[in-house]
Amino acid sequence: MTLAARDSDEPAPRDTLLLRLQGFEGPLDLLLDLARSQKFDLAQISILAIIEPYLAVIEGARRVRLELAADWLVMAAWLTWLKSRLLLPADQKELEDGAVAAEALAERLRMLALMRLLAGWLGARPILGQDVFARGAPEDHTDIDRSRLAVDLAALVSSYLRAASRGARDRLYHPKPLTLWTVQDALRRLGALLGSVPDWALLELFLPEGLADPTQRRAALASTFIAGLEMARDGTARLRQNEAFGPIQVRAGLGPLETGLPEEDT
Amino acid sequence: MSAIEEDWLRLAEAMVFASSAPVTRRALSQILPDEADAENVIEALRSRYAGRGVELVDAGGGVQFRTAPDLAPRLRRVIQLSRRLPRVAMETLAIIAYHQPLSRAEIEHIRGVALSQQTLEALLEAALIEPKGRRETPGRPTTWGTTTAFLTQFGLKDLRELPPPEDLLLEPPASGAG
Amino acid sequence: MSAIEEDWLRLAEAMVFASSAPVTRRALSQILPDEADAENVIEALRSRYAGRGVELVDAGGGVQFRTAPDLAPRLRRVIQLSRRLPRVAMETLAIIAYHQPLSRAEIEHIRGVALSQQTLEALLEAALIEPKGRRETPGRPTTWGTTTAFLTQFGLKDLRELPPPEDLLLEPPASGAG
Repeated sequence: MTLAARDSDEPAPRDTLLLRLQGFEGPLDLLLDLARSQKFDLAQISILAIIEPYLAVIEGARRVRLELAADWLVMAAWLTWLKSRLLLPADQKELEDGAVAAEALAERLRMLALMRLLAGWLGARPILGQDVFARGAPEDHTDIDRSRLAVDLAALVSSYLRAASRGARDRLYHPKPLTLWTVQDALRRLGALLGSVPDWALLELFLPEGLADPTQRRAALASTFIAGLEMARDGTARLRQNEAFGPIQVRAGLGPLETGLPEEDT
Repeated sequence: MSAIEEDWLRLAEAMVFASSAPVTRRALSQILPDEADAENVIEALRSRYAGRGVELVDAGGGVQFRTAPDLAPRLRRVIQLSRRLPRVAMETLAIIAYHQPLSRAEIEHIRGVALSQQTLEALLEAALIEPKGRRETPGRPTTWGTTTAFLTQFGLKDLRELPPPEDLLLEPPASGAG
Repeated sequence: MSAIEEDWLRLAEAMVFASSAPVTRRALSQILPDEADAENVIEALRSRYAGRGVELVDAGGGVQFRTAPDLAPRLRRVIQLSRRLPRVAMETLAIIAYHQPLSRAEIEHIRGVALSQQTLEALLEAALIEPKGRRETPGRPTTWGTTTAFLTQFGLKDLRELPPPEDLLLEPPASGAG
């Protein structure tokens, strides 16, 4: 139904030879046509039997036009090689090689023939739009409601995170302020606590509570010491240190009026 | 008037079915044999389909098959397509939700990029945000906040249900303190 | 099996009639009442339309009303025809249908000639084939397969309806068919 339309048994005059060749889609197409025109059973295509007519067609076409497409000539050369292997093998191995190659080609021709038959089978079906027709004016009973939003809290929160972290990246750099115990803080604390202490006490006892960080602790100690010096200067506190690098002690002074020299000030 | 042959009915039925537009009596006459009267064939076809799921109706100077009117509501399928908010809109909405009321310039400051009119309009159209008055600063910018519809949409009782930034492991924004 | 109610038949008829594409049994079940069996309703509808100008056929995974094939010669004169695929395209389509998924190089190996851009475009435009992913071999070639539209167009329920190769070979080769 597909290929049989092309009859190949009429003797071809030279000028129509090329035209005929152009009617084929490549060497495989021509080979299949030759195989079918010799009424081979598809299952047993004899490659040897179609080599001769193929070479004859190509030779005829070349006499008309030299510039024959390369793939036709490549196939011709390959078939000539195959023929020599099949007819005049130098040894057993060559014969086997030839048989394998011939079988591979026969298999390709069988597959191509099968696909032609399938194409014909498909084409013979009642094709929609060609032979049978569907409803020309279909009705659509579908309403599409796009009003609903697909959102959830997780998406909102993650969007916020994304926006905020990007915003933070783009912002100017602000160093994080250190929360250190200032001299003012120490003056306030020392002034408040010193009155209630009757005797000499270690200066360290007047540090604020809960200073875990060593830096903060040392800063607070320094601030408290400066506050102590400040208060000793106006007489509200007295300081003493018994030896170099020894502990510093503090007690309440005699009052702001007595602005004389501090008793101890190392 | 000759009897209506089944073949004519089949042909008319197929033609009306397959045509994309109503079929006129004249067009029908052209494929029916000469002895067939198009009008009679149409009426025979109409009565064959009477009471069925599909009916032959007059339309646009010809005839056409249409779904029986009583069935149309039962055939109607409503497909709900959930629209996703674009990423930019979602981020903007989130910032407004957390910092409201705030002006457009403030949104842009937090996001670090300019805010398109389109995004703002999309949020307004979805009724998720609304103007919350003007700020008494130079330029008197409009400030924005979220709506009740926003709360409904996200299943929130009130704005305090939003997880606080600290819970999101966000460092407190340095400039946000003010 | 409960009796088929006229109402179900009308509903199914209207739904299949209205659609331009095959209607699946599942879609039909959704609008039919729970006690109705879609398969039974389809069969009842099919027998009601048997021999008429419009028939119920299986195609592309569902059912569809189509004009009766015997009316084709007369309908072709009045109904707009879709474009017929050239022989090359039909062969290529047959190869893809049988061997899918397969690459362009594999198609070319079977046909023995290069696949033209024109053929590929014609098949794609008619939505008969579609890419089916890439093969994990050197060059990662795209592989091709047939679509649901292919089944619909050729009136196939599914790909298993394609005849097995042995059956094709049983036909007398090249004789009477030409």
